[in-house]
Amino acid sequence: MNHLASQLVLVPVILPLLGAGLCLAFGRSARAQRIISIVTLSIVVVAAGALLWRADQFGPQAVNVGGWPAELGISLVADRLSALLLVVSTVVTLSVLLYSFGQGIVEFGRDTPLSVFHPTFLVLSAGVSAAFLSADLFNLFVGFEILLAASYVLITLGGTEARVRAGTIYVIVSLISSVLFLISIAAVYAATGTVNLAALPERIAALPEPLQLVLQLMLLLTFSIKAAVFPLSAWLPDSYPTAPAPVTAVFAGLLTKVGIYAIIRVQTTVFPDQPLRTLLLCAAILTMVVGILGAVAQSDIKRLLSFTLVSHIGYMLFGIALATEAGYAGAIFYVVHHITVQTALFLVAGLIEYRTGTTQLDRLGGLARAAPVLAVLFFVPAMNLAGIPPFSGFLGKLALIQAGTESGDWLAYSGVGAGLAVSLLTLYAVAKAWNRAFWQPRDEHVDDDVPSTGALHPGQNTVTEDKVLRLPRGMALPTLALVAFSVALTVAAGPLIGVSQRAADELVERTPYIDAVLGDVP
Amino acid sequence: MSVDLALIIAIGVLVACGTTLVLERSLTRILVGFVLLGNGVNLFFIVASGPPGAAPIVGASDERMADPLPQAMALTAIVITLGVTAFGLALAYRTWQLEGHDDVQDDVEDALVIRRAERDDTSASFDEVDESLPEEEGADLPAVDDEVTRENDEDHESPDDGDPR
Amino acid sequence: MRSARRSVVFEVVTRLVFHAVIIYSIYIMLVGHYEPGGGFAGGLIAGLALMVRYLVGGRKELDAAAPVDAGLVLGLGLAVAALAGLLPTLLGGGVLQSAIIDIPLGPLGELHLVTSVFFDIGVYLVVIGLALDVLRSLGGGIDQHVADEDEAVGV
Amino acid sequence: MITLLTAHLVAAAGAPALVRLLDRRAFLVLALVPAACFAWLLPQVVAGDLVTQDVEWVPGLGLDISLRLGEVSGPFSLLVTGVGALVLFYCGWYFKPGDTEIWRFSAVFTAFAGAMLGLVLSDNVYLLYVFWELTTVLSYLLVGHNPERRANRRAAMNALLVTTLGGLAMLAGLVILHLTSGSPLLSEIVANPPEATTAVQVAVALALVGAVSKSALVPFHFWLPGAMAAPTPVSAYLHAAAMVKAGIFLVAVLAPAYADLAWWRPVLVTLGLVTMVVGGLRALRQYDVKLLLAYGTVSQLGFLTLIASIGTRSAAVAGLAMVVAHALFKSTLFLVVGIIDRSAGTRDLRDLSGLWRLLPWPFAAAVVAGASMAGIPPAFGFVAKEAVLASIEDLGTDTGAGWGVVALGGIVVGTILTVAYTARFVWGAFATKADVPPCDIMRRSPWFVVPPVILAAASIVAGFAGPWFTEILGRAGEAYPAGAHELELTLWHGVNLPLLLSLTTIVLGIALFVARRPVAAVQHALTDRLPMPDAEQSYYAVVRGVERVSIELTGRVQRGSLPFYLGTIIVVLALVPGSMLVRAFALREGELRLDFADRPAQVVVVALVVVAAIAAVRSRRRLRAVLLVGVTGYGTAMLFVLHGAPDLALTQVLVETFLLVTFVLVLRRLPPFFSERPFTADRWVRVTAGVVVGGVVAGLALLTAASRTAEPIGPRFAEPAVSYGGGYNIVNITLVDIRAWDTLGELSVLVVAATGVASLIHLLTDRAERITRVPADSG
Repeated sequence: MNHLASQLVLVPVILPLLGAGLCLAFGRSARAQRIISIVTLSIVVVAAGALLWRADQFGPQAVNVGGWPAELGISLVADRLSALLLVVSTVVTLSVLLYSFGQGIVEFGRDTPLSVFHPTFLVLSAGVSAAFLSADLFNLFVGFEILLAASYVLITLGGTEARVRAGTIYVIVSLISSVLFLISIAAVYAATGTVNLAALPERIAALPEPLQLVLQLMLLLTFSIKAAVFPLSAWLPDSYPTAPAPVTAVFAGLLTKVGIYAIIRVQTTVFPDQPLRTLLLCAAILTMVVGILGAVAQSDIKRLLSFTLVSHIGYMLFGIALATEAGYAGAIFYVVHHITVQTALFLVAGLIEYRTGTTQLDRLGGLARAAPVLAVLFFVPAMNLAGIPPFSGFLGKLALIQAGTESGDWLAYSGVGAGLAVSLLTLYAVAKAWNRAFWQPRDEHVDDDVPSTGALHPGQNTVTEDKVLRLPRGMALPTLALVAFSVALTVAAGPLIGVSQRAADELVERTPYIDAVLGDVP
Repeated sequence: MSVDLALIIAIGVLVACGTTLVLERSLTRILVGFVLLGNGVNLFFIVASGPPGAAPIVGASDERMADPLPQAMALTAIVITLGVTAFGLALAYRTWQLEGHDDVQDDVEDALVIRRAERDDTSASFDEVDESLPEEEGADLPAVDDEVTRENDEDHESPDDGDPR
Repeated sequence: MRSARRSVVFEVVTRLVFHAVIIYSIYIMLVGHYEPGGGFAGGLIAGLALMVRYLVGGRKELDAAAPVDAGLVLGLGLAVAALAGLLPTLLGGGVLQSAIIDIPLGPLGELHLVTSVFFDIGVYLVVIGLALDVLRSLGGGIDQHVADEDEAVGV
Repeated sequence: MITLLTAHLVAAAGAPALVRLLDRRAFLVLALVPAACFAWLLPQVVAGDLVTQDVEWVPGLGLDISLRLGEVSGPFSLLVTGVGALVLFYCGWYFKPGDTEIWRFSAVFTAFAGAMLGLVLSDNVYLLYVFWELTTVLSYLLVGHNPERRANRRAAMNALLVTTLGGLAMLAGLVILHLTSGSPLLSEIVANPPEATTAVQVAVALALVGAVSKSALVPFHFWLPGAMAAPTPVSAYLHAAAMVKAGIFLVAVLAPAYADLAWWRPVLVTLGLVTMVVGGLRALRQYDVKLLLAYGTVSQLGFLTLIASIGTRSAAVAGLAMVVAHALFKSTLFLVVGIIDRSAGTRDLRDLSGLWRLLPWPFAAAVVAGASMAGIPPAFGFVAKEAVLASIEDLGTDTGAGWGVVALGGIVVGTILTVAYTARFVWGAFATKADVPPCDIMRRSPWFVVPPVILAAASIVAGFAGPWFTEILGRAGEAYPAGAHELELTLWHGVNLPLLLSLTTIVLGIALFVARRPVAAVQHALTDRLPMPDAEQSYYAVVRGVERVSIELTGRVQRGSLPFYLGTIIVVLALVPGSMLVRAFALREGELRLDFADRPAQVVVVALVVVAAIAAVRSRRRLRAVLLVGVTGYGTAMLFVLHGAPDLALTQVLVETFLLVTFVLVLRRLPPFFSERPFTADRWVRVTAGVVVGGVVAGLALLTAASRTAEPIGPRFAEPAVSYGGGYNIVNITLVDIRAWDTLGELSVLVVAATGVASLIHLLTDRAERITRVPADSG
């Protein structure tokens, strides 16, 4: 039993891959695919939970793949940070899967080949987990590639004009970031002779200082593209919103966070001295501010949410940039919070689209009266996103503000100020959306010369009068579950902040992770 | 360790050409550029593997063997490039099928915001301030404004209470 | 590919050579542990063989060469590879751990079997699946689109 | 106490169901919750017990549920629950039967009451903020109760933004206070205030921004009158007992520790006075009696903040008394307005006439409450105002501050205005006006009138219960040093300065009301001549400015163009790691060891690759470009062979061939030439970018490869590859064994890419669409 428990680390990657293989092999039966996906992801959720428990109790869980000793082979390591993110990401993935079943009745049956969705979705989940568990730069690259390849397929699902157009931008930018990642890895290997995260710090430290900085900057640049850090963020709002709702939701929740994770991991493990604090802080502040101003400018709920996503990446980066224990803890908690709430919001946007046929604000209206359940489902996560207490968004913000204030230099204070201002602007942006979509009567005349996108695609998105009165339960329940999960993050915030802080401890201390990678695990 | 300048030149040229092509609009051109970039990166891995040596097959030769790890990594990268390029080609074909060309288009929603910026406009969801504010005594209020004043009350159940006088 | 452009001689030759190439590709896959080769190279050779069949004879020829669904090959390949990783774990080893088994074959000597060959088989299958899928889509699929258009224009 | 809050929460959650069951009578059940809380709190507040409760929540952030029923929070909590219960009761008759919106309203309103109670009971600074913001959000929903009207939506948004803005400033202040004092508990921060360093002063100032915005002081006063878009019971509660009192509560809590900061009194007294006068002047000009009261509240809030900020023992007690008085009379008046609205169908005082006869009980209640508001004995408002005047008279002797005279003068002016608008209210709402026909009214249930009558009666009873209040409210003063006089709340102090001032204000106020026409003319003329800075207009300008900035900025950075995005990446690459790379070369010690042309074959291949790559860039034919790229690929494979990588070379050749065929399969459908577009002016920009990136990458390769000091781990694979991996081809062993995990990932990439290709080509639905568009293309 103990042997199997030690192999738990593998489950979140290998099981979905097996499931994906089986799904493809049995592509003819939609029912079989559903059962495989649900069973697989449910087991993965349980495994991730167990992993978190073990990582918190006994320290980082490591496995040497194939029994090869650490530096030669590949180690998979789940410390508290990885395990925590695994738990959240798998829960979110499972909810989105269930939601997609609910939507499947409506959309996938008609528009998209169902046999593509399930295996790809499972591979995506495996890729995210693989990235969280990698203890090796090249392996991290492979994890990224898995999730990116799956995301290319998902974002162009159905192959409509808008999706192909948006997907192309996404694919090419991601390809370039992958090339940069490969270049960075080759450079790291050329200079140090290894790509193992635990072996790297020592070897990097032996290099001349400017070269260290070059390597660090290359890696940061790569991850920043994936995490959508300003000025490398503009691709995101163009590409995410057009995908099908569950796809957008899972992308928004997870993909950028993998980039954030990679930044945290590499910064803390490989480059423990923080020579780039100023640069990172500036990037964080700019990301927050530019992102949220973008959100204010939007007139479509999905795009608005995409911009808030960019903006709130800035929050996480702020915590990382502070490079203190409190900063990391805040960033980690914020990641957990944001994965949940951002996914939930996109699912709600999907519900709105399903209910009304559009997410264009100037075509929506009166939903508070017409669809009160939808109103509640939108309002709670929207306020959560805006950092309104007592929700987790507030707690994450509070943790970051405290961390920034403790740091006590003017740049950190500016970050705190920017964070507060962004919080207000987030509130403004979502309140505008609420005003328009939920409060304003739909027929209120809007005098506007600039056409909406709806007008650019005549015939598309036309709102039929209360086309469907009831929300499909299959979509609403998973959304509700996720919203409830985000609220549960508030209730359980004490232990959760505790885990985040212990995770941050582990990161700052560094030795537990490095020992786990290099140690002789049977 | 010593570095092979010929390889460095090859890397530089391949990456430069690849980048130039990737910045184009035509999707097939971008993919051609991507393949060039991929070749350049693979050569980088060869540079990273150090000086040339015998093939890393045990017992095949008595010479010092080349470093196998970068080779394995490059091999993985090559195969991944193959997969995504094939996908990219499918995307290019689909673009052509939909639009009659394979050029990457600009985002339409962004164009709307840019147009708003050019017109010094606000966002579409912004309500300009209008006159439906609580009015004050002292101004010579025509009866119409009087109604506007009452806009503020919450009594929505009786919309016909316009003019009780 | 219009039938008029097919070369019957070429078609026959490719059919004859095809099986030899497939066997060679399997050899390349198996020999990977000792010489240049392995699952990728083997799979790609087999894939190229399929490509030649398609180029020579179009969709029908491809279907004749590989009368299976690409998804099945891909899925099986991935599943085999994943199982090759998972099974050792259940047998008490590490994930993807390989064992070296020498099976005595009496007078023929002994078979030196490294279990990672199963993983290589997964690789081989996936690459073939990729080739099949690409040919069915970018090859046969586009042919179909062309045929549809001709039909539409003809009407 | 946590039970009280939970009870509110549960009631709020159950309210919709209750409404479904009982319709509007559900409010009567809901009213029991605050009523019960009131009943539980009353004896403890009277006895002066200090009750505290602590429940751990998020100890890692210092956020725990620490509740404290103390000297200041006691009276506040009684107001919140008492008025809350009566207002909920009133709701049971205010709404029309069968109103479909009250299920939401009932839940939000009950939650709002609970949040307000939580706010005044919080001892933890963050918990305070939690409830603070909860009241903000819930009031947003309440103000937007009838969101069909644009003005209502805007009012809700203004309330939300303005109070959240203040709240966020406050949060920053509270964080600093927590971190500098080491304790998140308000009681401990105030008992042992951290030394007034710049940081702490900034913190206090930030916290006050929160208070000022929440209590609608100038320059944030404009949100409050708009908030009367909410149903009248909400206004009654929000203006009288809740929300706006939060700011005053905060000022009262912080005053013992920080009233002696050099800027505290000047700033708060000035803001209070300005608000008091501005609110009073505006109130005098309203027709809508509800709006009149709303501006009256603004004025009163200025007054209350002023007195709460003084920070002497007598002022603290007088301030609390004034808060109580204000809660009683303001809630009465709003509830009366609701009755008028529901009975007569209008609130415009130009339409109301003769109601005093038709609505005798509301009239009586309004007169009593009005007397309290105007400071006319024997109402409690008079008692409280006398106490305030006395305490400010003492200010000079208590603290030596010179602000007493100014404050006193300002208050007198403000109070005159108060008397005038009170008179305007009572006259406007109830008097029989000669030129207005008497109203027809709809009879309402007698129960509807009960809450305002109870509250009005309380104003009178309290007026006679001065000594009792002195004792209860006096405890709050004990945190301050004793002043010149021991303050006593009573109807009769003997003839002294406060009494004389009171009489003066009453007389002048009535005079102002009587002369209302000329006064209005003067006011109007003045506002026309003197362009005053208008806070509301400035606020809209700011919001619009944010909108404009966001559009302009987004229009600049969000171009929607792929080359632009890739260009950004390249620029960052060149600027950040690129410049550092140059530095690294510059600082390098020792020589770069370069091998060049040691193997002629290599040079030839490299030359071939270079030529093919450049030709591929220049090619305008698709097929040629692809073939040339193939040449570079085969060339790369040769370089692999030369470098000792046969596996890599084999795979590269196979992959290159595979790709070539794939390209050709797609290209047969595309036009033979690339479109003209790329060959325009910005071509050289692209080439430059390419050269820069090529240079950076080549430089990186050169520098990193030349800088290696440690032994690479790759060569260590050889021995275990044979012994543990069971093979001789190390690269293959690496792929399927040592790094098989990577290979597994790679396989999934291939699988997914293949499915992706299939999914883009074999689409189920677009067949028809495709066929229809073809003739258009070919024609």
